[in-house]
Amino acid sequence: MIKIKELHRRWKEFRLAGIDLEIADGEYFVILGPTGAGKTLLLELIAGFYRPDGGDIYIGDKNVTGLPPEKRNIGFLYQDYSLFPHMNAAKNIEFGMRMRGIKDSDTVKKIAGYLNIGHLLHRYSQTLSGGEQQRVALARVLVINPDILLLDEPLSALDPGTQDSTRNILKSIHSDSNLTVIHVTHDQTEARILADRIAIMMDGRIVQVGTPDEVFDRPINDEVAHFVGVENVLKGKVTTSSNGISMLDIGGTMLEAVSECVAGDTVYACLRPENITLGTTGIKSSARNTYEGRLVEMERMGALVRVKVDCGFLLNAFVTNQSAGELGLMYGETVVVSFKASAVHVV
Amino acid sequence: MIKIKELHRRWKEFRLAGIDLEIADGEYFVILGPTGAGKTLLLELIAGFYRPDGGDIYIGDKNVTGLPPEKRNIGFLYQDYSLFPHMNAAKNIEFGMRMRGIKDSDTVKKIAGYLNIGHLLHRYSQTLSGGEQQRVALARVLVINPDILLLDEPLSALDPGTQDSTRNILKSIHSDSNLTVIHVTHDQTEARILADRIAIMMDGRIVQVGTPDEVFDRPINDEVAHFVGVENVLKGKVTTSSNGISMLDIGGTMLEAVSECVAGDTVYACLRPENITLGTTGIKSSARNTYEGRLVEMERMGALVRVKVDCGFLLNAFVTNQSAGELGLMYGETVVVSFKASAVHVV
Amino acid sequence: MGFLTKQKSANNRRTDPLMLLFYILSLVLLLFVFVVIANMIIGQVMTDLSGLVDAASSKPVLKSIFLSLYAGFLATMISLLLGVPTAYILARKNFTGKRFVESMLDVPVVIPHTVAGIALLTVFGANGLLGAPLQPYIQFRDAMPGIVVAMLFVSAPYLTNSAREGFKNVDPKLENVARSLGAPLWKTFAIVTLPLASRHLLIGSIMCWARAISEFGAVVMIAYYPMIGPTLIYDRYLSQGLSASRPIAVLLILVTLVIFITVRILSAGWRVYDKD
Amino acid sequence: MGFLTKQKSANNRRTDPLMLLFYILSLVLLLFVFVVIANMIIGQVMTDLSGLVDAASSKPVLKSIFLSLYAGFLATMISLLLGVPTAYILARKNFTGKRFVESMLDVPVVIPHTVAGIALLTVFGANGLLGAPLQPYIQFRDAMPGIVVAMLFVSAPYLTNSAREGFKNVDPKLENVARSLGAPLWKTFAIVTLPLASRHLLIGSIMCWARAISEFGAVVMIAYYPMIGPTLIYDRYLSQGLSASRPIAVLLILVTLVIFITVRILSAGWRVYDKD
Repeated sequence: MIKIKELHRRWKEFRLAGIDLEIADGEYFVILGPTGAGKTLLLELIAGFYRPDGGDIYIGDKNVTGLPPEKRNIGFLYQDYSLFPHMNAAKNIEFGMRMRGIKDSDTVKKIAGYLNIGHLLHRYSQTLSGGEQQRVALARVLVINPDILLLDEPLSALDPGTQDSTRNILKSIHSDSNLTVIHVTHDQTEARILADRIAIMMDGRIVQVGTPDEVFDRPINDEVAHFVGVENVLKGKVTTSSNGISMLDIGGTMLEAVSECVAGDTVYACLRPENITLGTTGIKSSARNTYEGRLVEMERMGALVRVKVDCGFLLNAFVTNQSAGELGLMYGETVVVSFKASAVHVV
Repeated sequence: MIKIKELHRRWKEFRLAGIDLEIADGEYFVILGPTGAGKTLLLELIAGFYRPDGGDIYIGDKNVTGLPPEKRNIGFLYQDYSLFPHMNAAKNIEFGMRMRGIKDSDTVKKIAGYLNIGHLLHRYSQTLSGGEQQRVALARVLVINPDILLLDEPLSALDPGTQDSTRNILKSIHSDSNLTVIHVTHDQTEARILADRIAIMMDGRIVQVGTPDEVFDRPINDEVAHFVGVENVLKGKVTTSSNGISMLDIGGTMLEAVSECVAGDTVYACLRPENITLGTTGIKSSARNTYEGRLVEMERMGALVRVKVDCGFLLNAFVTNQSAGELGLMYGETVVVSFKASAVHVV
Repeated sequence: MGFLTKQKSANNRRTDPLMLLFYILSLVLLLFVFVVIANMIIGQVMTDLSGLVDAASSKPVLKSIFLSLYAGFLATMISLLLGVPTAYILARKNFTGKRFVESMLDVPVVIPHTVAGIALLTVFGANGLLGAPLQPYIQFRDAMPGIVVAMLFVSAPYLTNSAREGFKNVDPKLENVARSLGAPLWKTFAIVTLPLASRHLLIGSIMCWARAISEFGAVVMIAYYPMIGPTLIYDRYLSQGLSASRPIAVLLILVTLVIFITVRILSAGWRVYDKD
Repeated sequence: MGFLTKQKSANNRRTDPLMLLFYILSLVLLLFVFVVIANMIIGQVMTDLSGLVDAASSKPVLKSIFLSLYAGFLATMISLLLGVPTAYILARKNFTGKRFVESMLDVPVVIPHTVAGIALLTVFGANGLLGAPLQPYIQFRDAMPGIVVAMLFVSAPYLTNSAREGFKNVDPKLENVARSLGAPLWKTFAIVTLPLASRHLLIGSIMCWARAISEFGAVVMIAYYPMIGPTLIYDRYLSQGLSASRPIAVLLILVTLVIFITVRILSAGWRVYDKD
């Protein structure tokens, strides 16, 4: 267990003001917040790269506040991967073992195989793509068997395709090893998909801590509500997939998406609220996904109305004021929502 | 008239290979091409900042190839505005007149009023926003009454809102002054909206020259077709606008959009093909725009089919293969297209 | 738990032994420089203030210091005249042999000072390549022109390098825009380029001046007389010993430090027009 | 219309008069430096090759050049020992008075050379602050330690500045990662930081060495004997004239140029690990 008590620190323009957190063993804990909230600084304090101005950090029962980073057994992954540019991938991965006086090329090979970088071991970071560097950096960190893995915006420097695959790697590392992971990001979708629990951090403070559902569906105040936004992220299982069209089972409801995923996978379907059409009767159109649901929330936002529809799962949608009037949308009514398979982004 | 004959030039990684162009007086001519095509280099050669390795440039009947830039009377606007940082806005604007030995603060005031920067005249560029810098740079160029205005990606460094207003400024400058404008960009929408004629430039060569309709609807080869893409850009007139909802008249057909524009304006409605729903019968839903049209083109693209529907205006839409099959979409059939007012971006 | 306890627990980490060693070694370096300079100045002021006052009112001393400053000033002016165009060309143009030209211009920085003196004598001495034909018109040996030429040789690279840096920081697009607005090249250079590079030019000039004033080896070989400050210090030291030359050294170093501190303040404060 | 005509019409634009003036002025500067150096070397080789050969086989000459190189080497080693830790602290830490420390460390660059000599004598002379107590153990006046101390004083800033630049180019995140992987600070410094800054360290060392070898004023005041190269040149010039000292100068400049060209090649080629 990691316990952080009343942590204070000023550094350049950033300021951490009394951070309190408890993170359970084996938990995937995401710290979500906008740029400039001080998330990376918090991570670096946990790793011991800086000393706090005040407060304590416990790992297990031990107060590590005074320990140098090399005695904390924490794996740290920076956003830019920070591979040693004067060593090839193999030397980078071996670095931690070398520091412990261990010579074990089998472990390197095993972990390189696990992360699918066996063919890159002789290459230098300048010749590797972002995703490849990321995997080498992960191998370098995993080889030391850290108690805790700290991830600083691990996906934000990657292109969308690599983001998806790296997210899956992080998930499987966590489930395979039962590591405690603290993952810092500004991306809500990332947080929702990966986190066991999420802490919302704003302006140097922890504002809310909870499960993804708690944080996204019951934000503690306006600021958090505004920040976590209204993106629809639905968890589901792929039942069939062919010709680039997949059927997803979202809690018993079937959803069709344009995607190359594999039957049996657990995936997330992302859907922008402006791509959801509301109606009052079922219709036949090229919108492949049509559901009946109950309108559980309506909120005016300028010329638009945000409506929340419960159709087995919760969906946020935008409609114009006129539409809302003409369709006679009302709280508690039954409505028909529809969206095109090509509007669903599967991750 | 500007005539460019067999222009050659190598410079760093760029290479212009035999450029031939003719641009009529008072024409708004857009050079559209991907990054690295050599568009800016061509513009700089026309302005005389570099000498061509071979070829000639005529302005009117005069061969200006050997003239230094200060004798060409050409206005040049760089992407980053390039205001003189050691002069305030007024001094920047006066620069051209000062070089001609003219002292005329009335003209400065008039042009500053025209571009709505009268209140910024004492400020230095570091304290101005991108849009403000852009307008000061425009004033600086217009004050010298250039024969030709060269614009190097004038909108790409601006945020979307400022882009829209600056585009309108460019349009009105052109129509008010009947200047010849050569505008370089990689943005198709920008090109379509502003251009009298478009030249497609790729890899140091001019590939196609024509009106926007010619270039976008009849691209000369696959490469151009791929580059100009399938974005829907519709020209129309605003008939009514209230509560953030506008009605647009697109060649006789009415279209509803979420937009703050003013009745009477001529605008462009942009619409992504994946946000258009196809059906076979009319439906009542929150999709405010529903039209009957004839299917004039179908093309398979992987899991999707791109269809072109003529419903008074041409629309590109994406549907899945399954949809196309289930709906029985066929060339020449009558279909119903619909899209939400919030999916229309008006510029 | 009070705030104090927390402060304590956060700071119970000791300074790393390597950093401690580093602090000690860097303190040695700092003290070496500081003690050498401070000891001379303070020693003079404490033990022999009257010597300093005498030196400051002695005509030969003032004359030699003035000569140092004046000859250095002339060398700096010539450096500006020749170095600014050179710097502009190096900042804007690419040509074959550019690296050779840059290297050649930097050679005086690393050349041993008396070697520079010999080399200058071979060219500007009475029998030298230029000295001989110019003999009827201008005298370099033991004369002001010799001092200026020696100073120019060793100090010009400082100005050229700083000016080149300054011109490189001026975006050529600004010059292009000025041209298209109707400014010929010389007006563009005078109204746009020079003002924007002015900080680097000023700092380069002051560095050039300081370097010119500091030179001894090259100057003493081509012109022992008239004596510049560093030569007078050497001469007094040989003829009358340390206590006679130290006051002059203190005076000269105070002048130098004023120049140096000016550079530091300029280079720290005046960053408005820098690209980054 | 053929290609040739086109080429012509494209190039009918004349070079701007200002650029022409600039080309001429920069040519003057380049020729000044080039002629001074080339004239000495070529003149020696052409008119008095035997003198050069004699000098190259004369024991006192070789001894003095060797002493220059050796004392310069020792000064560079001490600069490394003291300058590398200083540079690392200046690159990584912020503290009040940092600007004063940086300025103080740079003072030797601008100080007149004989002033530095006087200042060093005040501290390391027989009656000096350190010279007096150390008298029984180590002699600075007219001895090797004096030469090394003088060279160290004027050359250490070159190494410190270059090393600081090098350490600044090493991303501290790499050091953080190495620490979290289990490397204590000293191993991190040795395995990550030093190798990545090695190009700057090497260039700084060579610049430091070249500057140490070039010094005359400060060295001659604290130690006329044993004679380093620049002092021997001066001595021969005073006692036997230009033609006796020039061969030594040519030998010394050749040594210096080799060092200098090495720096140029290193600084151009070896950019692999640089941040930008």
